[in-house]
Amino acid sequence: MMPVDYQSALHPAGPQAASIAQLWWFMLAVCVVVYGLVMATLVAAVFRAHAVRQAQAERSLTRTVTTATALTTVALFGILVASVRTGRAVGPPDGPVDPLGVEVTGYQWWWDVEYQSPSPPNTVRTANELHVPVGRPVRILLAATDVIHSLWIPNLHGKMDLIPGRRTELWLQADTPGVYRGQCAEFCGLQHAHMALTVVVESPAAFEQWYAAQKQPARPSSTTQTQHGEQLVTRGPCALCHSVRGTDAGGRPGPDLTHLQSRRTLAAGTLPNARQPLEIWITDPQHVKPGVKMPPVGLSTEERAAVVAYLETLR
Amino acid sequence: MTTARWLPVWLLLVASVACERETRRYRELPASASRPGAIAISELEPGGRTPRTPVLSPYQENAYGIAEGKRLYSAYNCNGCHAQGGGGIGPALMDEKWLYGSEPDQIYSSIAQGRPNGMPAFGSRVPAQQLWQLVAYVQALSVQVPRDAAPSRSDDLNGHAAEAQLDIKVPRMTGHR
Amino acid sequence: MNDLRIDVSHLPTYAFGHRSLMWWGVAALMAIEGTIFALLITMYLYLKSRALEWPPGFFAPMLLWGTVNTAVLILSAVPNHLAKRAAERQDLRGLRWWLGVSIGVALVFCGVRVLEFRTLNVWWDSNAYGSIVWTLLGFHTTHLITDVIDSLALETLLFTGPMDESHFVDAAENAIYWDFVVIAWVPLYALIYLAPRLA
Amino acid sequence: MTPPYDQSGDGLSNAEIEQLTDTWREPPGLVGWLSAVDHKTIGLRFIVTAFTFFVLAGLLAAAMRVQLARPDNDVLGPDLYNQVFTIHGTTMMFLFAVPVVLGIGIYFVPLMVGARAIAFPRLLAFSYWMYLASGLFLYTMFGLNVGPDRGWFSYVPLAGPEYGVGKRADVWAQLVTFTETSGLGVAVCLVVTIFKLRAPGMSLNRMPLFVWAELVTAFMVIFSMPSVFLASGTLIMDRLVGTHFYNHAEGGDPLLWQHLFWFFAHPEVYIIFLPGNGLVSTIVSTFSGRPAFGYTALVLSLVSTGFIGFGVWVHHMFTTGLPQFGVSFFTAASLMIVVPTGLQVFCWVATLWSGHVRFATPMLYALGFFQVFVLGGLTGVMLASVPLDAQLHDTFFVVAHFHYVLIGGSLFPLLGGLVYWFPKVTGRMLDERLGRVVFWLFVVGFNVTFFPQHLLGLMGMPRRVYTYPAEMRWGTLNLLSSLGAAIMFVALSLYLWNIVRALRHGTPAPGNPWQASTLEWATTSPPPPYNFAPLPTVSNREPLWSASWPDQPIITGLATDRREVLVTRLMDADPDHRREFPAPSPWPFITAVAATGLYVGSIFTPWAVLWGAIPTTLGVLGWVWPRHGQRPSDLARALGGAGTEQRRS
Repeated sequence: MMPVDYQSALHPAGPQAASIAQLWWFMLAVCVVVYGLVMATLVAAVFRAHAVRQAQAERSLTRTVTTATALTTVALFGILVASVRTGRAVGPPDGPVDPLGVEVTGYQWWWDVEYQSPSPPNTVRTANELHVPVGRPVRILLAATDVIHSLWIPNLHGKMDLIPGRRTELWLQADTPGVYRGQCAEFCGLQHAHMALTVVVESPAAFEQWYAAQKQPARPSSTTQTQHGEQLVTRGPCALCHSVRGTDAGGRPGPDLTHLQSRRTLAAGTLPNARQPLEIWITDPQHVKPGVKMPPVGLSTEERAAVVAYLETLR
Repeated sequence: MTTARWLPVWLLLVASVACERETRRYRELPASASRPGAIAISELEPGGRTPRTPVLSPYQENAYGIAEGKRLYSAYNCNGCHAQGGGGIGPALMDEKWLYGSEPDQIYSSIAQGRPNGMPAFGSRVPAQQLWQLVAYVQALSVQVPRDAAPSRSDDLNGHAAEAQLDIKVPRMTGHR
Repeated sequence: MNDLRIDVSHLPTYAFGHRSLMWWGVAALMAIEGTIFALLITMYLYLKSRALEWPPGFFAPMLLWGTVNTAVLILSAVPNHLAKRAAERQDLRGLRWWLGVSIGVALVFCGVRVLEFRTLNVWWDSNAYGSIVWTLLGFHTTHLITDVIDSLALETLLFTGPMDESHFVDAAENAIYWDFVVIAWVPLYALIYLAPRLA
Repeated sequence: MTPPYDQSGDGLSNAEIEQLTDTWREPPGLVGWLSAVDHKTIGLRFIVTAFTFFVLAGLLAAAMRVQLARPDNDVLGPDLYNQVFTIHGTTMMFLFAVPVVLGIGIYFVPLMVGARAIAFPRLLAFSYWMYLASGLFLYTMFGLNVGPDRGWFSYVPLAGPEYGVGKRADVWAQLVTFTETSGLGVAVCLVVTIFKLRAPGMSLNRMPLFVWAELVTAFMVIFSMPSVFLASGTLIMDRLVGTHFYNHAEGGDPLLWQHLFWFFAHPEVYIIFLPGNGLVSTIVSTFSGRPAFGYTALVLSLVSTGFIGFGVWVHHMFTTGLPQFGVSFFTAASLMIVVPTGLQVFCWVATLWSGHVRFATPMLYALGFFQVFVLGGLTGVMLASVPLDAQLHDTFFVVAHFHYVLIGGSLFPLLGGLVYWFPKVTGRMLDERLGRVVFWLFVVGFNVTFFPQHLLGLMGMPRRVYTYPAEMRWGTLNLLSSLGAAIMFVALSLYLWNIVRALRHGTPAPGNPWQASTLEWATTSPPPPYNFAPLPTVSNREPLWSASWPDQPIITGLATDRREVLVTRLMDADPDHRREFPAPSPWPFITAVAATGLYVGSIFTPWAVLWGAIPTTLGVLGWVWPRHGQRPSDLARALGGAGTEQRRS
């Protein structure tokens, strides 16, 4: 089970999120003080026994108001400086770094995650789950092919939009190992609410292990049931949209299923990844996630059992 | 006052039409969207013609269904052979010529059962609901659907006008490099 | 109970220029339309700045008719100005005549405008460039037609009545609006016909 | 203080008064009702219609709060929820907030500047009918399941031809075109009225602050609405005739939409709350029994807000990856606009400080304004910062922020203003005790609803989600927020009940119940069709408070047998000339019907624009064509007869 506040801007797990949180606390302090002062003066002004107005009083009032305005301007300038400095701090690093390059593409309503690698066979493709090693800068290239989405992992950084026809990027780094949650923050249609991704921050060793496993194609299935399931998946309806590396299934419109079992959730964070949810999901996706692009494919009971059995071998 | 008396009737009419046009029909597999039974691939039958019973295309008046069909048309790579309806390896879908019939159920079986000379059978891979959505889109390509349910242009490189405008043929100008 | 009175019965019942309500109404209208023109121009430049080649995949519009039309439009300022003067002199005959001439010139312009659309070398649904030039030209044409209709109505009124002095004010404002349509065209011409050649 | 000119019209004979009434009265019957042009009639229609839409949008909000009250709720499905939140936002922004502030201006600006009528009354009538048509159009379509579902911002490509399936996005776009037509028309009427119809002696630097606020607002309408007009127009073209403004593959750009939209939609925020600021100035000054402190400072703040308001739109686009340097500029501008707003707040506090405060209901709403609006302003400062906005943008924090700004900055003053001016409009007083109860319920309900949403945003809850998983632990705060919404609901129902009851048996209002200083209280309540029997003149900013008021000169010599108004000069408002105003006419209504046909038709076919233009043009011609029997003029006589009959009886 995931920890409390695994999707919160106030519990930073990396330098970027940390400096933004710092800025937040600073601004909160300033604003609380200002608000307190204004409200106190207001209450005093309303309830004070009023004096007879004379020119003298007006002049002193003018002085007070002018001072207050001047102070406001100064405070705002301070906020501007703090904001710009934070902006620099959370931007792309100036010095030379060896970042981990990830390309995240938003679809209605899931995330395609591709780890770039100088040698093409090392490229790893997964979905709705992002693994990051502790302490290494990550350069996320963002793209969208249908509508505008926005990648937001509050514990690591602010959000950045994915815009069709444009390339955007997001630099982040994670220092605290753990499992965090990100979510689409730009309204993108029917299932905008169910477009989340899991972010796993782990030690470099653990990351390398995971990466190596992800590179592998799917294992051929052994039992008759799983073989039946493989037939259905790779020759049947599933393969038009999903790909399972190492088989004939090469569909692109849907998430890559090669290592489905290595992920924590199904349907972009809609369901936990386990047998029963998986069965429910395959049986009637439109009930679980109304409007999702995955159709009910009308499998018989034993067909479904076979498919689930096969999918469970994809670890 | 007669108009006033007819108003509710008229409104109901519009309502029914509008609802059919706009409903996002993702939850249900429409009753009529089952696979039609054995469908003659050719009109030639022993013992002369029997009048064919028309099968309704469940999505042909539903904007959402047609749009889904449009998405699948490229997702399932139909445009690989038929292009954007203009045809290529496969026959054009925008013109009036139909090799295997233009009735919804005929289009359905063309996709489901495949056709000689290269059209594969998708029946075993594409669920009925999506097949019907594809049928609706193919009908849209040949302007057989209501204009206010037809999809408009796509957000991609397209030489062709939006499906909704297919019947306003604008002459291309001699200015292309 | 107060007995101080300011008697205004001696004041005139109409006034020209910025003294009249109509002038301010037209000014506000021109502010609105002007903003739309400015935004359209900005859109054009924005799209241009995002394109690798401009015009993308098409020849620039042919200069001939656009240039002819610009000349016609600038010429039309003359009868229009005379009409305005006649209106301010409250010279009905003169106003009838010069307004008629202005309408004639405007109609010529609209005729040539049809040819202009033909010389754009692109359709609105070809690409973003086509969309913006058609919109620019179309929006300006809309203003032309509106003002022509306005002038025609006014001209009819001048012959049939019923009218009073305030209609001279309307005529003057109508002339001012035509000047606006003329002035608005100059940057549009530069944008539609010259910008693609500079790029 | 009773109105110095009572109905007998000191300076006008009873016969003249009767003639005035007869001249300016709205014609009877249905046709007369459709022909109305009196700014009080139209203004009231604007206000009543706007609050009707406010109630509808409020019910939609309630539906949303029910859906979000607990995790994984399924009262509303995603399809319906998206329509509901879109129509809630669209209604509140386009059909309530803007029309209502303009409507209040339509009703009170001519009264506050001491004018007989509003400029271009038929344009005003047309604007109202367009506005009404737009609202009916939206809700009819919603009833037909064609309600817009792409958000009130209608971002492309989601609302574009490919992903905006069906006609829902077109409905939104045409609704916008409708309401902008209406808003622009009203803005023109207000500007010209304020510039040219002020009472003699009311130079610009003597105008009431509310009038200044409406003036700046009208100008912002004139320069911002063309932008969204263009945006919705190009969106319709993209969807209907296949243009490519927003198609990245053919050289268009989705961000172009965002620029056009926010270049309008940010100024719209100021359009919505500047009149609110004007109301606060009025109420604070009246109930402190002294002129608003720092008149010049307040006016300059309004004007500079108006200008800076056009330079901050990009802070809605901080997460789109625009160049760092550019966005810093917009951060600076967004922070700079806090200065004039802050200055205004300080001036109001100074007014209260040096005045003698009376706690009538309107004053309570003004104080509520401070509590809410200042907080919203401060969260606005936070959102102006690019990095912080990257965390808060499109979360419930922003939802909380702009409800604090808009409800605080506009609705609180409006609710106060309605109580304040209710006696002027109806001649009856609202129940003060119930009014106070309602206020406290409302202010508590509001804070309980929206304050928790700040925290939800920080806890990572994005906007526009139709539900959320239980494990996110957002349930409690959402439930709290929904409870607050229930309290607000009760409060507003009681507010309406108070009005309904007062209309029947409210105590008759004295001439100037709040001892206010502005001209609208110098005539009877409700005001006669001609506003003021003899037109007033002024010689200072607080006419009704000045000792010299009783022997302030009055205007005579304006015709009483026809709709003649006094046009004054721009700066010093010296009498310039007399202008005859158009009589009531059904043509604006007819034109609006034709234009409605054009707009609605153009959702389905581009040809509707052409065929709709013809009847619309005819309508306009019928509207502007002079009728026989206007004032006989030497010219007309010279022309031999045309128009020499006396005005029809």
